[in-house]
Amino acid sequence: MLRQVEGSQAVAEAVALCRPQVICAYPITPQTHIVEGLGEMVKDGRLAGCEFINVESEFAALSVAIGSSAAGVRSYTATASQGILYMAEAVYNASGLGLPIVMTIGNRAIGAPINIWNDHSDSMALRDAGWIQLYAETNQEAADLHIQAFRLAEELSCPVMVCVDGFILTHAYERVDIPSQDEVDAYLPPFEPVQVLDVSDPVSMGAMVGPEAFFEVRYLQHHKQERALDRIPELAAEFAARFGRESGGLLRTYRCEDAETIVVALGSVNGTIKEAVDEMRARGQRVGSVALVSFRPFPLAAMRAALGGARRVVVLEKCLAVGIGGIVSDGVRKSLSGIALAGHTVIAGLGGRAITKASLVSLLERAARDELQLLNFLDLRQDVIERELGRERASRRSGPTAENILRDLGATAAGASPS
Amino acid sequence: MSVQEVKFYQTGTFTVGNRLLAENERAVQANMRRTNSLNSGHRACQGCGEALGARYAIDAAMHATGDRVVAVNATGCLEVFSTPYPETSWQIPWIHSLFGNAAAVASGVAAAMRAKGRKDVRVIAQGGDGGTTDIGFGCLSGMFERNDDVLYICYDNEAYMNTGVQRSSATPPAARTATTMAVGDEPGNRFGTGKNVPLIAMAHRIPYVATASVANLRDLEDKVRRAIAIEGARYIHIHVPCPLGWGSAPSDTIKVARMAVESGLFPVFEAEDGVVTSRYKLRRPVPVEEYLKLQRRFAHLFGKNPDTATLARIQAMADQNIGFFEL
Amino acid sequence: MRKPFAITLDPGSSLANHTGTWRTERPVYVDRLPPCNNACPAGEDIQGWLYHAESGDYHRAWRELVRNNPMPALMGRACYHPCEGSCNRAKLDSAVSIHAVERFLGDRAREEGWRFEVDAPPSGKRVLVVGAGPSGLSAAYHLARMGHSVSIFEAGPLAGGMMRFGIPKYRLPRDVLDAEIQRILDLGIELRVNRKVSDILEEMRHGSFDAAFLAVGAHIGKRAYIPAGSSARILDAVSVLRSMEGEGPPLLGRRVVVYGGGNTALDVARTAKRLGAEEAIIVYRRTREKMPAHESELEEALQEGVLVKWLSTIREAGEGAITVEKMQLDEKGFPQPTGELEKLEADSVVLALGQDVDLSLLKNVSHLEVKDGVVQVDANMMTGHPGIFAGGDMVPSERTVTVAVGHGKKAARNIDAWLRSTTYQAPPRHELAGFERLNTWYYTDAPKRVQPTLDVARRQSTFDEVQGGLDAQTALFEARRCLSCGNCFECDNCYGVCPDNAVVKLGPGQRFRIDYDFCKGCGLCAAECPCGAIEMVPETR
Amino acid sequence: MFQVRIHGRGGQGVVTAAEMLSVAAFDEGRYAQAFPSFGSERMGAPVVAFCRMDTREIRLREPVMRPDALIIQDATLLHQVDLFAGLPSDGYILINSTRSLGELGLEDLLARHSMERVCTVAASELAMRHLGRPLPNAALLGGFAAITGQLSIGSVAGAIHAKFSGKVSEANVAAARAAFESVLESLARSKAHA
Repeated sequence: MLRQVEGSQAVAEAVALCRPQVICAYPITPQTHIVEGLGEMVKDGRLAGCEFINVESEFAALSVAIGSSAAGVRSYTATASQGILYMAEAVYNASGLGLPIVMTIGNRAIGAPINIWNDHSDSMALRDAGWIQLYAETNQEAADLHIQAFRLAEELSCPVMVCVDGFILTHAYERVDIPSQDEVDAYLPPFEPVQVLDVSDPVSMGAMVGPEAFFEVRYLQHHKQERALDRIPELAAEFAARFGRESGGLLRTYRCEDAETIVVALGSVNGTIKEAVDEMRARGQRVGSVALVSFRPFPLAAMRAALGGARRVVVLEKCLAVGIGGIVSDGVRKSLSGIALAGHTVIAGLGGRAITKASLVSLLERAARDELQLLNFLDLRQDVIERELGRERASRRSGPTAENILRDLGATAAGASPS
Repeated sequence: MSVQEVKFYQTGTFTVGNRLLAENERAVQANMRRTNSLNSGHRACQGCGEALGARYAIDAAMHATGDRVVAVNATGCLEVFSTPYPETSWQIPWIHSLFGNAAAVASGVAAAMRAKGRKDVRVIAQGGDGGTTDIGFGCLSGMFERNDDVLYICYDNEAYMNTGVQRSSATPPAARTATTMAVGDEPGNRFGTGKNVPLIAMAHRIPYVATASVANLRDLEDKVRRAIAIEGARYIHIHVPCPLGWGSAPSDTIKVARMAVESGLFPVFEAEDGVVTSRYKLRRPVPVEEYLKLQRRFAHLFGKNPDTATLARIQAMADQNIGFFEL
Repeated sequence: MRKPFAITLDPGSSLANHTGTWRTERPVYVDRLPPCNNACPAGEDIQGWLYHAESGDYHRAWRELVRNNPMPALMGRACYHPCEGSCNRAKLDSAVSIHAVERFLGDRAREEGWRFEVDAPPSGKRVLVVGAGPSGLSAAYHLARMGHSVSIFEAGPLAGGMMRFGIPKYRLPRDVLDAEIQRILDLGIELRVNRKVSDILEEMRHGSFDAAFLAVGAHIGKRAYIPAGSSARILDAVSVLRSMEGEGPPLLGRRVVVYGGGNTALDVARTAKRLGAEEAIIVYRRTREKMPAHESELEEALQEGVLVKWLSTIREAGEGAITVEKMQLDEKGFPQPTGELEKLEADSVVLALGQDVDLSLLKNVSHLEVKDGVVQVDANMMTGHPGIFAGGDMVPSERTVTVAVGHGKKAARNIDAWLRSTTYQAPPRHELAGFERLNTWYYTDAPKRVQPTLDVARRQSTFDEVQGGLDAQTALFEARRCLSCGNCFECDNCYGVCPDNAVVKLGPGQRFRIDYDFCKGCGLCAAECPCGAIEMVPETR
Repeated sequence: MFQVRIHGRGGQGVVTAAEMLSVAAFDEGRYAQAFPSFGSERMGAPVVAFCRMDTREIRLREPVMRPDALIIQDATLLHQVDLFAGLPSDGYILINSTRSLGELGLEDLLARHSMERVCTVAASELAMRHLGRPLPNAALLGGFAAITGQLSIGSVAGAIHAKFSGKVSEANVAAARAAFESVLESLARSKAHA
């Protein structure tokens, strides 16, 4: 049913429709509204037969989910930012044990300096932990991806992260079609665990594995994600057939046919990118974009097919791999090995810095004029950088960078102006 | 202590079994068909107190529940020596996740059992002192505070043995470990204020807290039997000597544990809803030296000119226990 | 369940890992010799029969007991129980009151009418036993159970020997004695009383006996020269005690002096008291410490008012009085006269200076060696003359009922072997189970239960038994005080304390087995075995 | 596409106002997108929320920088924050105040602004009267419907009903209708002046 709801609420209702039996909650902005919503549904009985557990840390949150999943029930939790780093050890453990937990990430920057706004540093930090990572472009997709995620996770016995841009999606009210329970039940069968802690058929899970087998165990995790490359499009297709809309899949192209320049990006920024693409097209520029949904597994072949014909690729990333630059770019480049085309990385939107259509258009203009470097920073305030570097050159005790800059901007740590 | 009052049976209830006792009065460990939850072939050291304590506890739990027990194990010696691929020694559904999250994983299993309507299946979390009093402490406290339906058993061998005997918050003062060497002007572990996790557990007002020792099987089994039947968060802290880490003879494991109890250094008691309800009265009290000198980790206190000052401080700790718990 | 590779494993699969290879020492179950058994002159397996008494199976305990000693009721009264002197429990609290339990079993046997069985088919051999004292009866009993036909020739009017004519009623009631003897005779043993053997060879030839066991008691009181007036009344202890049986009590007067320091002296003095003597004074030339009589006997005597003059000898005996000389011990501990004299009123003097055996029956027996008034025998109790064995008071050894019973058993085994023309091989003796072998933590604290004793007034006037028996409850309790030194009593400790489940429990009465596939040799089982029945022996690989 | 920016202080229901605007638009069959100026602001701190309305799907995710309308819930912000940034000269301005623009000292600032699109309304007072609490946001939405004509007062009432329930809902709707009327009146008045 079509409704105008907050993104977090849409995700919460979608998760509830998946009939989870254990939900672990630990508050961290901007994920909190999701578990708050679920908590309410458990309490008022809309989500029956589900245990909602308020834990004492993110580490405990995922650990509880590990226990409940191993005991054979559908398990869910959500986190963000520092939270996913705090549970990092358990993130690897869940995938190592092959437990099909679904976890929402309300994408947010990582401190210091502490920053509650959106970027992708958090989920990117755990990108190689053996979880499947899906990035939502809209709240509709955020909701739909959770339904697909449980199906995918349980088929492969592999945990899945659904990454939803903090605030931009989680706190945005927009139109979302929330499916009915029957529709979801028809798409998502009851959880049939591969392994379970069962007193009538005891096993030991989580053995210590030495050099003689560890390598193979790791490889098999990789093999699961290879299989996911096939299943993700199939599940998306089946979803489209049942629910009548496109959601998920490995990636989505926009006006890429005959495009000379193609922008690749994850998550909600693809909306603004499409606006920019349309404007460029209106100006007669052959520009297109690719929204990468499945970052892990990384769809090398699909990406190659989407970009193969272009002259240049601009990868827009909401995470700065300090010391190298882009992370998504590496995968894109790998997908294009052997194909000679210009590749540019653009780091944008860190710590909630707005990515505006205007900035994107001028970026694409410069791209068209081949003015982009290998690594570029969108709307980075060079003047501020220069002043701080000057300070540092001037005196050893130049003071805390973040506070210095805020002083320059004449803003207070709390106040955030819209533009 | 609810050990049956000793009728005169030659050995009463001190021995594991006693042919003169009625079948139902005998220890689970005396049973010919006991479950051996921790099976032969495990890789624990010779005379391992933890291997002993774990089998005692889990066998008792299996006996009390008709084998409906699931265990969650923290990283540590017990986990490593019991489940090295390709073999496991466990006879029950068992899972190892991480070092510091056993209590939380157990909360998850318990929640799952509740969701499945299987409250008959009892959930046990177990770990060493490191995984319990240090790195797992947060999850433990959370599990207590929520009063989750989990029995947490800590096998306390007073240091990180798995990694080569490093100091933990359960390591006693003056004890030599790899990170508190017996050198300098305060050899061994420094005297801190102590971290009495059983008392901390009691401060959570959980329904059941107990300490036990491998030197007192009946008492241990009895406590597990009682604890497993109670709903909510429960904690049993079992003292398990480690021949390797303590530098005691493998054959002395039980003797050492006994001396710890009889010296008053390891008080054995029971508490319900935060209040001590029973304690083991010392049967043959001994000075702490009797206990300490069995262990090379305290060797620097003895020798030609014994460190009488330190010995006195340790004796004072024992005396304080004896006074506080009315041992 | 489709299990993920390597991280998920099947239960209990570690059985594939044989940790026995870690072992450098292996535990081995042993049976050690309990000190009580070691100390018993009759060679009783005390721990063995207590084991059954512990579980309340008194019949089994009694049967176990009488494999070595046919007269528990009697032994439990008359024996000075050296077993208790060496009992390990004494180091914990106090020795197990073995004699009391033994007596309880003996009395229970009488009440229940338990009987002996013959263990072997008739051998067709005939054995003559001379003397129906403790060693004679013991030998006859064992020989009969071994299938031989046995005849006992007893010089006296009744069987029992010194048990009847040496030990007073108040220590050994006659109904008990008669019952124990009768049970033995019921095995089909022929007893002839008032049948003094004067020529053993003649007797054997005449009765066509294949072997003989000589067990004549020491009934002849030793005399010492004491200058005495014609009117002085001087008797010897043996005849005094014998005259208590049947022919009428002796006339001892109001003041009786007994000369000597052995148990017999005490028996006479205590008997005198019971016969109405106002004073019964023992004159002994040395000190209390040096006195050969048993402390317990002395204690009871003193309780009953018997007096003792230490360090004194009788110089002469006259009408109604004697003269004693004070002695003092020299550095070697021998008493030396001091010349210091003292007069004592005495209506009679009874000499209790030891006894001799009448060896007249041995005249014209060849290859026989007699020394210090006793017959020399070899390690098999056989005299120099083939087929003729001897024991009890007749051979060199301490003269107690228990020793005599032991002789009887030993002789019987050797006679049996000799008759079957083999030699008896005693089983190898186990290593002693000393106190240091025990882990006493496991034993419940339990002070011994004391037997009731008759109040002094009645002890001075009657011949009622002084020591009462234990009731079933206290007997059971006392039996359970046994530490089972050196012998597994199935406490399950080894089974329970093995960290590797490497001890296999074989079931009630079957004890345990070590599973060397998994035993790592930690030694916990041995350390925690209460009774020291496990030994750690080095692996020789 | 019609873009709205709402200025207020933490606790005044700024975000809720944006949400209700989007719901109202949604009820009229349009696409709408409402979102806060993502921050960790506390009670009393200046806050901003946005709402976009369009007949086609809204893909743009940037903050509203060129608003078609401004709703200022708290006049005390006027000289503290640059409220009018990006507002075109024909943009709508609705200010919660009992005072006139002149009294608010905005005449110079808005000299070149088309004044028929600027209006003040005593939303807090209306809220006090109907709701008993000075929560101006619902009332302002009524004023917004009046001044912009982007939404019918009916769908604004519907959005308020969707958000609140019972008495609170009714009171807010009443305040919104009152504000709607008062804005229409003052607009008529200013026409008359011109």
